[in-house]
Amino acid sequence: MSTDLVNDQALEAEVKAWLAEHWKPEALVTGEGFGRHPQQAFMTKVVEARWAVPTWPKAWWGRDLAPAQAKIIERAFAAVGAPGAGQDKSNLWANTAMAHATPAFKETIVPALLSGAVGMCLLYSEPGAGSDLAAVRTRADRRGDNYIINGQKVWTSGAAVADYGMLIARTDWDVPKHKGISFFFLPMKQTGIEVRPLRQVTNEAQFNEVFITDAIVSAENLLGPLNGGWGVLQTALAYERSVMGDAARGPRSGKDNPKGDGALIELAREAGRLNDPVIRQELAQVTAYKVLNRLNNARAKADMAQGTSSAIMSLGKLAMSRILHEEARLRTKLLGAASLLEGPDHPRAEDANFLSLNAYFTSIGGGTDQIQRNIIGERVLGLPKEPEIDREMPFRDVRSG
Amino acid sequence: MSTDLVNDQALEAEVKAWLAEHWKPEALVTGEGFGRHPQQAFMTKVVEARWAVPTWPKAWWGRDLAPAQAKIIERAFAAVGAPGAGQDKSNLWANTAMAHATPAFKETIVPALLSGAVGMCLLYSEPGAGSDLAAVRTRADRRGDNYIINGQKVWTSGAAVADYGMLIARTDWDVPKHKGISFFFLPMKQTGIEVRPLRQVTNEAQFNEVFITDAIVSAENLLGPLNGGWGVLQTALAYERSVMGDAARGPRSGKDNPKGDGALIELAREAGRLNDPVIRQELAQVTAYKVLNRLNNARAKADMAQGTSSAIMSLGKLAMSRILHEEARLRTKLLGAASLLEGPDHPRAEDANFLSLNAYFTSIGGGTDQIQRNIIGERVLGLPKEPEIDREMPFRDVRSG
Amino acid sequence: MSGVSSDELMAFVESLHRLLKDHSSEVEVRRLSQTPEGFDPKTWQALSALGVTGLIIDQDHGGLGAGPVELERVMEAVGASLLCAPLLSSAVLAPALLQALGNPEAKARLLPGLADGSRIATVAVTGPLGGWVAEHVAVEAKHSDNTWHLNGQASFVTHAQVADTVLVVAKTSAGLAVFEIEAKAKGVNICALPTFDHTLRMAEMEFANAPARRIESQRPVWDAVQEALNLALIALAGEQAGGARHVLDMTVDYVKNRYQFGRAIGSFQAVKHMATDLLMESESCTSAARYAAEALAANQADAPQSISLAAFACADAFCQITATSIQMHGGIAFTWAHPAHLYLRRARADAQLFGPPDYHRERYVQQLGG
Amino acid sequence: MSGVSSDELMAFVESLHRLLKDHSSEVEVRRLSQTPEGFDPKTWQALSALGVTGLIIDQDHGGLGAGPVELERVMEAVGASLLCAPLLSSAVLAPALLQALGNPEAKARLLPGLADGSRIATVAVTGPLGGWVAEHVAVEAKHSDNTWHLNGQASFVTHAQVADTVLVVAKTSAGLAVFEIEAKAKGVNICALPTFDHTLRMAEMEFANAPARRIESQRPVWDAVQEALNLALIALAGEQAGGARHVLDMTVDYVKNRYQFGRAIGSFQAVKHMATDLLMESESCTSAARYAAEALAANQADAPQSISLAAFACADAFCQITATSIQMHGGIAFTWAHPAHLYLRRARADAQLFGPPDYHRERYVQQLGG
Repeated sequence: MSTDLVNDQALEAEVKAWLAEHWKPEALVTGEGFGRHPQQAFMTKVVEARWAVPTWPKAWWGRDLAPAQAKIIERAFAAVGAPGAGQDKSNLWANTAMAHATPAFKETIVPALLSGAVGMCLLYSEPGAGSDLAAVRTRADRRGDNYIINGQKVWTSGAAVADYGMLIARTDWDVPKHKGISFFFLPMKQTGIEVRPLRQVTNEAQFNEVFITDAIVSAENLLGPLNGGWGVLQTALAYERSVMGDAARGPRSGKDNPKGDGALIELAREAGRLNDPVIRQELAQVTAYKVLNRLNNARAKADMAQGTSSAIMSLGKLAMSRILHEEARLRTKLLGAASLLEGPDHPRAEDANFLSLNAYFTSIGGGTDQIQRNIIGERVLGLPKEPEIDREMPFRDVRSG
Repeated sequence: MSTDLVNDQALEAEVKAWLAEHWKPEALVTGEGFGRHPQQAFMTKVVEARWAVPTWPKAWWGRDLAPAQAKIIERAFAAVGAPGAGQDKSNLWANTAMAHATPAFKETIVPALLSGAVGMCLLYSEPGAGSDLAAVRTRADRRGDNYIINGQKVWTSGAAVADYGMLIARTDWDVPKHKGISFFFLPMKQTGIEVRPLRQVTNEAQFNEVFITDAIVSAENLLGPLNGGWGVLQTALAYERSVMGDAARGPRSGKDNPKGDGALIELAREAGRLNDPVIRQELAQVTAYKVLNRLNNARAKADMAQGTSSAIMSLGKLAMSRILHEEARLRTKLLGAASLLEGPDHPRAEDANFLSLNAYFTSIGGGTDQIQRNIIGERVLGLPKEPEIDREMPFRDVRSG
Repeated sequence: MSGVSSDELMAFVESLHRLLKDHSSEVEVRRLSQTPEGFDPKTWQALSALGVTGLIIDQDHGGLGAGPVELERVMEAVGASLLCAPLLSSAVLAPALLQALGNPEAKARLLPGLADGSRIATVAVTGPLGGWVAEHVAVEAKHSDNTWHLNGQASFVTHAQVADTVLVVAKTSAGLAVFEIEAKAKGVNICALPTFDHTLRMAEMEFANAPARRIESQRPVWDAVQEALNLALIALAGEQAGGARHVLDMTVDYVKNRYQFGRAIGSFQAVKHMATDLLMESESCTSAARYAAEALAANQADAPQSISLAAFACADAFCQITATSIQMHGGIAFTWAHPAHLYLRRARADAQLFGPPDYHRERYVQQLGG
Repeated sequence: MSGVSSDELMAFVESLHRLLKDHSSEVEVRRLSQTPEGFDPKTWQALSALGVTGLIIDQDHGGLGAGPVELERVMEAVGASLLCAPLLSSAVLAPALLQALGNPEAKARLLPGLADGSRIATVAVTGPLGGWVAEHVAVEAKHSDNTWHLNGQASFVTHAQVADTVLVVAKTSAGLAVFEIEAKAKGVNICALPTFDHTLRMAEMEFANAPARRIESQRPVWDAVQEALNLALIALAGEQAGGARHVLDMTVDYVKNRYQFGRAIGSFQAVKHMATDLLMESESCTSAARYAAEALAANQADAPQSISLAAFACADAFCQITATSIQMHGGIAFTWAHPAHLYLRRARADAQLFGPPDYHRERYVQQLGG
């Protein structure tokens, strides 16, 4: 029996014993916390016991474990439904801080992030910087030991409850756009920060606009080098992409929807349209889009498990955009005149109409389909980039709006 | 009664009398002549009688007539089926020469072109200059009173029978690409010009490759200023677009095809597929594409008749591309397994398969659909151009291939 | 206005555009979207004063006596401005049906009020199944004691909740007939339906032994209903063409002025080519709507198929243009505050109002002999 | 090769790729396209030596005993190289049918020759109507004087003109049965059909009282035919996936190296986005083909719908990719000399060979419970 195996077994025993002692399954509360965790007391114990980020160094709440060993811990937590493990892979905020914050700031912020003690939000997009994030015009001006922040951010979820926002702001206007951006952990609970809910096309408000007027952030909260924020953002975005699944929501009417590959067929049966040969062709096609995306993702995961990188992974968001728009179109067609309606008394119509609008969450949000096609074409197929006319010019000369 | 009206009536009487004397209807021969006309003797009389280009100046085979008066002549010719009138609108070659040739060259070439005495071809495209015509690398080097031409042209119809080719060639390599091109009437019947038929994807050869090695053209045959060929080309292309309808061919099997808006429906009936609701939806949609394009064109013509320019006109080629590809797809679907076949014993399959390939004649030839969308977006909708990285650099530094 | 010159028509449409600019701004559309009535009586009066409510009503009854060509152009303006008003119901469907039935007494009694806007009417045809076919009529009329009484249900009735008078297509033992009933009559229950297009008003009607007046017809009733529906389809096609063009213009304007990566986004091929494809759809939509109107006006043999073609081509074009417009605007059009979704909602409603595109495609094939 | 490791499979496919590089170059494909036989006997021998002709034939009869997973991967290589050979007929359809019928005598007599490539066989199912359904079978078998005789017509028979043996599905008074007949037997007339895909050979067969040997089946004959067709559909899906990927790679390579306007055309969004969309189709095609093979190999409950899904998804993907490839190449691909159209022809043929995509979509809905 190898030493490794002995160690693994000891580790498994240790984590199981710890969980048996500390985890009360009935305590589980779920809910979107934007970084803040409902089981903070338990989470703090997880961090102190070094289960949260076992692949990190021992000096920083970790155990220097290999990923395969970390898996043992994650599996043990998953087996009893306990939260808090595997944050070395999943915690966007803590990973970003760990990688780029100053040692002093790390000491305070990282355990708070790992234990879910602070709420977080992302202050990236601006009205004038959507597809082109590097065009941010929110400014950070040095004053003594602080930076003074002014500007406007948008599409911020969780802003109202956040303690910190991960902010990109411009600190040098006389260099090309990518080279004058810095990355901050901005304290949100201060005057100078106004959060306004942003009403969406679906008549909901999951996002906010954030108006920032002379807000203050300590220079200690700067992540990475001054004017090196673009690089920090790239690693943060990479974490985000690897962590966040597709966030698109399904039907919202509350009425049960059929599940599985036959779901659309059941909806057609319910609508009395299943015998229509035209509908049947479309049922096959839209179902195929969904199944093919699942098969592609499974193949991508198998490739990655074998260590080969997969070109397919990046297609998922684009595929999902087509699935959502096409499913909405087909659901509308199944309903016919009934799709004119909405509201709780007309749940199928409510769902079809909601999905028709909410599909844009995926086809626009997080990079439009068009930007996504650029990225895939360039990074996966190796096609050359377009000429970028603003890449080398001082940002203050770049036309934007 | 106005003087104008009196003059019009006199004109009408004159042209009718002339035709009665000179035109023998039984002499009509048709056929694609690439500039050369089968009724050359009659055409010569038309030119001498100044019926060919009545809106041109009296000094140049014309009568200085207004377009409305020219119409009288065209109508009279059309009424008896005589060729040769209206060339001030329709003769690409003669109009180009008239606008840009030296007076001396005009004296000889224009009457030859008007009377159909010479065959013509277009030497524009090159293997390395397709969408990007301004990237031509065929060179014209001055030697004494001549230019020496070297290079390769492609997609040239009529090259084998042509007496002259309208050629664009590079005369200055050290200026930006649009500014170093000159336009020539190149004599085709000389050593140094080799014409090879180009076999198309449809297994036909309507085009040629033209290999030019030390061919000679007199400096007298230069049209427009030296290095001003791009401008000459633009007027020639504008004539070409206004004259040439859509050149896409219909089915080639020789078997009769149903006509009219119900044509596809008849094909479906013949194939035994008319009762299939899926087919019926597609019959409606493809027929709609055809009818809508006709309605658009009619509206464009009505707009232009009222003197307002029409945005719609330029959509025709793009619309035709969709029509051809979609009709080919639908015809294939109507046939099912029978579409596996080809040849004279399987005319419907021959047609469906031919149309599937020949649709690219329209979606690629004369500017791809993609280039066409650029042009419409920029010229009709007024959208800004892309940055053109090679617009201002010396042509010899431009990467091509 | 019958036999108007195209200059006169242009001047009329120009006046309407000015009226709509004042009375149907985006702010006003959003305000009316939240009211139960969904229209402004003052605007309705202004439309009447201009002649829009009486546009297709003959001059003997106080209207302008215009035809499909004029109606289509007027509706282009209506579609562009997202006007909230019961025009389709009270200025198209109801007077068209009355004129098609050809009953002089009913015309004399009802048309003047429709023309001057003092009476709002609509037509109830389909039942809960929602198809614009005779088989979906779900109201029955019985004759007893010298009176007709209606029982059953009509659904997807446009603007019924604001109508004074409803023309109800109902089954009798001798086939279909049209009945006139006041919205407030006893035995009539009108229940507003919540619509995804907030600029549209629509209701379900229940009839419980409701006394109604029969309007005798000079011709088969379903033929008359078809004639009214044909005019409504042309009006709808005009609305779609006008809306589509407006959204295209708004979108092209945006992509010319929105800069990302240092360039107007309209300079990127992905955006530029989407715009070009939308131009094709918009122009085709306009051509289809106008041609259908011309063909009907001239009583051409191809009028029926031209109306079906317009019905599906314009519905699809308006939907595609409004949907792609949101994508081309990006995040800004995902907000409630941006008008793009208002047009998408209208487009989705228009595509269903008198039968979905697939239904009209099927009809088109039949009309072409298939 | 049953139960092969994935490393062994990769090595086998790698050997096949090398073989095809030598034996199925573009020049060779074009040469064979013009011959009546449409394949090269030497290449056929090389394929046999490698084990490809006996791939799915059990080891007792001289084959490798491989399953759907291996077949699919092999066909990816075949599709990429446009191999001209009667593989689908003689290495898939015929042995699959023989194995599905389960007649030991017939297997022992025929399979070794198929495995070593000395005998070429095919299967005749459909008649002139061309559908792969029992109702389209148009050959009748009659028993008299201790012999079966065939009469009627089979059409769209792949590679019949180069086959030694044809397995004919025919109607008898007691239902369908399979008959073995030599191509040169009396009463058999084989007439080559001119195919749009010049790499494909196909013929029409006429039977005029042709004596044939009946192959008794251990199970319902149409079930056995379905089983053979399922394997053929997986083989075809593999061919489509391999062809699609090859054309995508070829196209991406071209647009990286073709310069217009001073830029590689692949840097233009119009071209780049087309390439991205094709990548999506190509990856989906591969996933569908491989999953169908895995599901069948593991006898999963979802194997039937997975095969139908692969049938239409791969057909559409290969057609779309080859069609868009021509557009992306521009003028050069409009020439006979460029290989793009060779793949388009193969894609259009593959999309029809065992039923068009619409047919498989309809089956898919049925299999999902609709």
